[in-house]
Amino acid sequence: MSRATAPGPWTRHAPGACGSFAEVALYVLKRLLAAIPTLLLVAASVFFLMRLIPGDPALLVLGDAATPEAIADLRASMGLDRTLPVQFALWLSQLLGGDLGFSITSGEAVGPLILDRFGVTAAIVLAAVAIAVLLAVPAGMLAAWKQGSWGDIAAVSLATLLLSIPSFWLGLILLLVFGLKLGWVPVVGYVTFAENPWAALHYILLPIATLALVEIGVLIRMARASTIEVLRLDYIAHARAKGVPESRVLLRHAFPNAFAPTLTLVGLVLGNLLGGIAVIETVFTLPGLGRLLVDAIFARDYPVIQGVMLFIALVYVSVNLAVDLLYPVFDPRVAAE
Amino acid sequence: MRLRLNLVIGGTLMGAVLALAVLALAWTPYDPTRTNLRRRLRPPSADYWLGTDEFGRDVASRLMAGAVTSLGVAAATVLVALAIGIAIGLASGFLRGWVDRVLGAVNDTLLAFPGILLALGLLAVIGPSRSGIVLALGLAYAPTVARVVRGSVLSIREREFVEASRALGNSEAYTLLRHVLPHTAAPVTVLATSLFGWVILSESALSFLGLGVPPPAATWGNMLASARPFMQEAPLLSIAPGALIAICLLGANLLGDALRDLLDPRDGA
Amino acid sequence: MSVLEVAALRIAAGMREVVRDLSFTVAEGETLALVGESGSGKSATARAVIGLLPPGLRQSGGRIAFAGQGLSALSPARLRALRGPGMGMVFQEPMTSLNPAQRIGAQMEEGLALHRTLDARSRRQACIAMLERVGITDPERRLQAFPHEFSGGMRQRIMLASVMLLRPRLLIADEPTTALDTLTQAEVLSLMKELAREQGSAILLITHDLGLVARHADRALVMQAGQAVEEGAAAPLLAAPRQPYTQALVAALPRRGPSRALPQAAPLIEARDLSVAYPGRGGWFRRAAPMQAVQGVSLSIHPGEVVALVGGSGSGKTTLGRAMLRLLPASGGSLLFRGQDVTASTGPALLDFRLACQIVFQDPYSSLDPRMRVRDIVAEPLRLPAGMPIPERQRRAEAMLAEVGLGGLGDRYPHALSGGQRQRVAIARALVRNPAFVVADEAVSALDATVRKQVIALLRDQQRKRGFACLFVTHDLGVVEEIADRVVVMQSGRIVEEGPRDQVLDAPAHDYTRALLDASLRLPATA
Amino acid sequence: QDLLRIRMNADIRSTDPGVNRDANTDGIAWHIVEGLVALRDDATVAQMLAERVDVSPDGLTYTFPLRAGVRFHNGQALTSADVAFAMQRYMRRETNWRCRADLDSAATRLTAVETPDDRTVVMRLEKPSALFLTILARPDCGQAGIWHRDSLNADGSWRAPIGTGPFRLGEWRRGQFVELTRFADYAALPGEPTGLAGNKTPLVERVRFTIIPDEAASRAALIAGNIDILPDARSRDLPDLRARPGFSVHSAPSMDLQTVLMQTRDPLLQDVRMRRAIALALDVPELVRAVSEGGSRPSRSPIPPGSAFNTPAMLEVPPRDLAQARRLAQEAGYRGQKLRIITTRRYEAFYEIAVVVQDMLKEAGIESELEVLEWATQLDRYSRGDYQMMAFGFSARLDPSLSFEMFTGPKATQPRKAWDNPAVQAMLDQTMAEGDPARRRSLFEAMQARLMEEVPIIALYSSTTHGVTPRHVQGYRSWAVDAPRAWGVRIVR
Ligand SMILES: Nc1ncnc2c1ncn2[C@@H]1O[C@H](COP(=O)(O)OP(=O)(O)OP(=O)(O)O)[C@@H](O)[C@H]1O
Ligand SMILES: Nc1ncnc2c1ncn2[C@@H]1O[C@H](COP(=O)(O)OP(=O)(O)OP(=O)(O)O)[C@@H](O)[C@H]1O
Ligand SMILES: [Mg+2]
Ligand SMILES: [Mg+2]
Repeated sequence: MSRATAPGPWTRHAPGACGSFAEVALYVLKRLLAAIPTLLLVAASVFFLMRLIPGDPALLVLGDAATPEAIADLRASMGLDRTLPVQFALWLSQLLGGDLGFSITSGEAVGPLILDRFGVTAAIVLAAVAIAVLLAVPAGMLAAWKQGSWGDIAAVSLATLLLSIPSFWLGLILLLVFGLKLGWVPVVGYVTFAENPWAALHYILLPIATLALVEIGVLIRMARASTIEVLRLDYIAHARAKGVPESRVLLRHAFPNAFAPTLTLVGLVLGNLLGGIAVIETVFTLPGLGRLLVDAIFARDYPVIQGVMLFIALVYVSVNLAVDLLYPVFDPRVAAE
Repeated sequence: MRLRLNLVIGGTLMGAVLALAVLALAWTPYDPTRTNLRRRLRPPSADYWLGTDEFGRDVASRLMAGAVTSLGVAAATVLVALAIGIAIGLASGFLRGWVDRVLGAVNDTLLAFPGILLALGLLAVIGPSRSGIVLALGLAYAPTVARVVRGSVLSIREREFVEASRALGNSEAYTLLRHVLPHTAAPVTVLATSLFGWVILSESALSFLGLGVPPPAATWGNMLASARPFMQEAPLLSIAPGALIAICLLGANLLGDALRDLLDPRDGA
Repeated sequence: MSVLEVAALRIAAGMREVVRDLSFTVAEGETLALVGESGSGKSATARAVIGLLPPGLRQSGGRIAFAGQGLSALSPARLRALRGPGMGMVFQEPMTSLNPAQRIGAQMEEGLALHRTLDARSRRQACIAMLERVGITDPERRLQAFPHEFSGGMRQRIMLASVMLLRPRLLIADEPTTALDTLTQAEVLSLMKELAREQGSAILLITHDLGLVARHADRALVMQAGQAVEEGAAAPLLAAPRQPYTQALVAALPRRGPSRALPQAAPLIEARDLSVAYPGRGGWFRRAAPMQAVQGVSLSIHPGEVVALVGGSGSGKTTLGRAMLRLLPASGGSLLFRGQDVTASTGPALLDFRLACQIVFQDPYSSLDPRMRVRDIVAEPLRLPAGMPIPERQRRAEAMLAEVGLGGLGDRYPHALSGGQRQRVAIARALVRNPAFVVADEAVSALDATVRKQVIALLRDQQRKRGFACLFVTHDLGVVEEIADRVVVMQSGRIVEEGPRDQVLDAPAHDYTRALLDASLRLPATA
Repeated sequence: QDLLRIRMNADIRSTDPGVNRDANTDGIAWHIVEGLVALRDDATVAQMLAERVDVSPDGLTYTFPLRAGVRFHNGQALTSADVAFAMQRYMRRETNWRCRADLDSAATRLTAVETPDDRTVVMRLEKPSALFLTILARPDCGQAGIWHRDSLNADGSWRAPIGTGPFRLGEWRRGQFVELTRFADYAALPGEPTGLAGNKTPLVERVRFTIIPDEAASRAALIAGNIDILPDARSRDLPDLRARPGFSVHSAPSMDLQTVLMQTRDPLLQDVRMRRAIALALDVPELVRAVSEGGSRPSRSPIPPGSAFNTPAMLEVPPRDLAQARRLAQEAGYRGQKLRIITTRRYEAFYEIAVVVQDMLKEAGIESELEVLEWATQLDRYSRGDYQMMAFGFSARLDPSLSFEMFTGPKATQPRKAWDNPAVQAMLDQTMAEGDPARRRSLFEAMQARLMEEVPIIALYSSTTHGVTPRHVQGYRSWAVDAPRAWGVRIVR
């Protein structure tokens, strides 16, 4: 469910890569403080939105045989018998103490639960995006450089095609072919890297491939478009007029400038993937954050939903912050603003 | 050359899907929701061109009906997203100041939400229905539209004809509607085309998680979702709607590219 | 011996030829100016010479030889070896011709590393020396800076430094200064000439500015629609042009008009101690100090008077002009219109003021809504005050269009008009409501010399006919000569000199005015 | 090598038996802890930790002599004090034991748990109850499992189960698996395994319940050799799995009940003729065949066919009669209004039932549309009685009284109950106190007759559990409850 597109975030002004450490630290602090209203808004809207939704966690736990007394007992033990504002205030005050509360279905502490599940998701998303960037950016730049050639047309067509395949469908087909027909990778399960890196790799290979393929489509096009844009500019002609060889023109002059806008997109893609990963985790039955969220929603596990949402929002903010901090490395002009 | 190829291929793909939908409004080989439990999961045959699904419904008919639903939902969603997004984008781009800041915060909040949660929440509150999906996805995509519109408003408002309009004594509202709004048309058209594809994708992803347009109405997304258990014994059941989604997306993407090129001021003027 | 020989050059854009049968030579140490209107094929020629035609253009015939060596016969590698030390090129746009992501030190050294066998230290030394030479202070530290940390003029000088570092035998300069303001323009060009003389480089100078040609070129070649029309030593060619096209170009140079005696009257519009500040960038912890663009300016303009507002770039001319129309809020002082204080008026009072005032902008393209027909653009001001029926508005618009020489073009969209025509539309729009006061912000600066001449004439005629007062913002003293009654000179947000035109131009009192006058390029013949 | 991998469709909620639970949680719990009594395959009650059960003639006193030689996983011997300790915790309100209310209700009230000596437990009731032992044995009550007091933390909160069962808790990795290890000192009963009773000797070193939510992925995992037992294959996968060499399918009737509920307070459906019309419009055998892929038999009674209380009359299926259905609907004032049938995709059977019902109603001229809800929402609507029609399934009730009780009751206080009829309610109360099976049976038959007359719900069938194992797994059997049993199973390569 890619929502990534055109222009960068709402505002963008970061201290330079050349800014002093104190400046950068202050800036990071400022940005994080500035994110607080957003996070609060997220927290509040999640809290109240979820409670608008019909469905009762106590009922879900007790199932079809629930008696009214049993439901009331369970609700009381879940802390759901108090009024909404009181519940919200309680949750917020807990939150300020760094406590995300406990899952009302499993009783686990939400904080560690999220971190635990995030490991899987982060591994997949980061690997997929890294692979996609490593493959797509050079491909897109070469395509732009040879604009109009057969190679370019092939790259763009491939990218557009990849972009047009639903990721979950691709995932299923990969699973069918490589898991079932060929038996190269296990079909279900997950082992953490800490346990057995080699086995872990096998489990997350297909999800990574699926995500990477789709993102490659997005990134090739973006890298190509921004490279074409850059190649039109005078400083490229200037470099050539100095007798700079083409390889150097591409690497030293076109790449950093063309990569800057792509970087923004990478940030957005990362953020979006975190939100949309649930589908992939469902296909590959991975115990990740997306799956945790969807399951928690289905189970009306309010503390978990709230925690995950807040966490995702925080990651989203941080990723964009990281992109902003990295941006001046490729485009020092940004630092000036 | 590339431009025309994009236009031709994209147009053909979208046209074909659209034609399928229009045809489905008038005629399908069978009633797409008619179950026949004695004919479940039949392979393709002369009677059932693409076979039958787990309820013995004709897959070809359902694909056609699905085109109507999927395209209809996508079109309505795009309209909702555009309406909301353009309003927000115009307001925050043109008025700037605190309006921009507040809308920016709300927008960021929405963007920080995984679309699924937003969709689920709204769907559960409104009740699962086509209009629910449309509203939910429309809201989910509105921030993206708002961002694009705001960006183009910001650049347009710096153009001198906007100032000229002010200098004529025209009111802000008039200037906004008469001189700024029309100029967001190009980027918004391009965006709308891509959006169309994304919505089809998202609707199918939501259906896949069991949150989409409620069955038994056929959408490609929920067909794909219900076909998934039969991936092995009836692969066509999943391949066909998946392929249609891909075709539709490809068409939308190519058309979007063509439009982008067409509307690019560098080549246009 | 000639450094560059171009024979029967043809350049095609698709099926269309944009350069036809062009031949010329540039001798060792000589400066050849390539002159001509926009689109006449000057840049295309320059790019062809250095072998970097943009996609879409290709050389379809002719021969280009550098130092006797035909370029088409060279391998890409040999050609590359030639670029830099053989031919250097300075581009028009200082803002985009340096790589924004690279420190300027690295960019300057790049050429040296490629073409000379010097160690890193001596390369650095060379760069520092060169930067110093082009007048960048503290060069050692500045090598570490990125291009965006420099002003346009500095960038153009750095650009020049990095090209001249390789001591090219031929320097190609494609409108190297059009993007700069008058003072900077003069500085950069003189520097370029000087460096070329020191190093014995020949120059192929491309420009549409005859003033430049007169001052800097040895020979000139006049181009029109891709073809050479006239060629010869610069001074005689401009003094006595033979071809009608060249004659028209020369005739388009501004000449001083007669001075007028205006009847005494109460000021139409008056700024008293007016200040304008742009708010500083907001932050969470501190807010940057506001930028004072106009500081305590007092200026009154009388009915029917044309006041020229001149000054260097960033001196606050535009800001003052807009503030006088209340398009920008004043941060101090007051604004009086027909004796009424309109500094903070709103509603009907503001509307009345707006109805009486108009503005013509610099950029004829961006000041017209590209999605409206020309007739509608001109009719739009007649919406207010409400009441005029639409057919009447259309009729008036047509009449106005006819008056500015655009009769019958009402159905077109702006993009289907030439730059000069567009500016006429903008003028028609400004005048259709018969304003009492018009601000023209660089209204002709973006136009070609010949077209500029016509538009100035139109403005002057309309002014004489309708009698509106006009604040004419410009950095071009030539225009001032033609049209102004009075001149106001601004520097860093303040008025530094003010007086009748002839007095200010002939006997400037302020240093800044003198510098401006020196830098403005006028043909020797008319000076 | 000696690891048995079993599919589980979702993580467990806790390891606290009968407290924070669901079906999966119960299924893990019964490997670790045991109660005084346990269910047999046929849902009758057998002894487990108790040597036997002595009931006083007035039905108020139950005496349980404990079996000798039973040890907890920590090596401690089982004593009556342990039983009393666990029972007291169960009966405390804060514990939130699933079945506390059942043992503190009008029908069954436990008044005392006594330990006259180390090896004897005595329990006293307020009045005789036909349900008491069943409640103690119910899997969803955690079988009132007995654990050692070290299962609790110092503050009384639950830590981890130290039971007497054939397996001890190994590692529980949330979201991934629960692993159990063999309890070497397990004191097995002689004989054959049956239900949760009988000989429960563990034969593998480790059992891993792997969490695979997705059905298709589970089947794939089985085929790919990633799991050894698929306890709950979908019926539609069976033809394919049967056709594969090297796999065996173990089917067993289950005791749940798939139904269509009707809201008797709905303006249209309050007319019994309308409800009858709907029932007559359905071709139940065809519907059941389609939905269960031929795996289950239709049953119009809430008492499952496997139960001793199910009589031939209850299995009788009235034939479909479209003409009669139309006529009754007409009489009831049906004029083409659209009925809304609530269903969910969480449970495929609910969804399929709804789709088929809609289709069959259409043939009788009764229009309807599906309202496909997320499960939490459907459950909410169910418990509020906020529906017109609903495809719904009841989990297994192991006593026939409870099978009727699950949908019978006053709507005023329990809106979820479908059947609100004081006369029926009185009969139901009678069955709960009645000890004599024959008298109970005749009461149930009478209730069944009224059910068919008043049609507040349309009972359709009890489903069938299909376990699938590859050949190297031996000794596995499915049973009336979906969750699998790992004792008695061995791996032979
Ligand atoms: N990349 C291109 N593709 C096609 N046509 C081009 C291209 N670049 C320039 N042209 C056309 O070639 C002609 C000559 O352009 P050129 O840039 O050489 O003019 P110029 O004399 O430098 O004008 P200016 O003073 O505006 O820079 C113009 O008609 C222009 O439209
Ligand atoms: N929107 C703005 N925000 C902040 N500062 C501004 C803004 N516009 C102009 N300035 C600053 O105000 C000063 C005056 O600008 P102004 O545009 O009036 O100069 P100008 O004399 O018209 O220059 P030019 O000849 O380049 O048009 C400059 O230093 C400029 O950088
Ligand atoms: Mg040019
Ligand atoms: Mg200006």
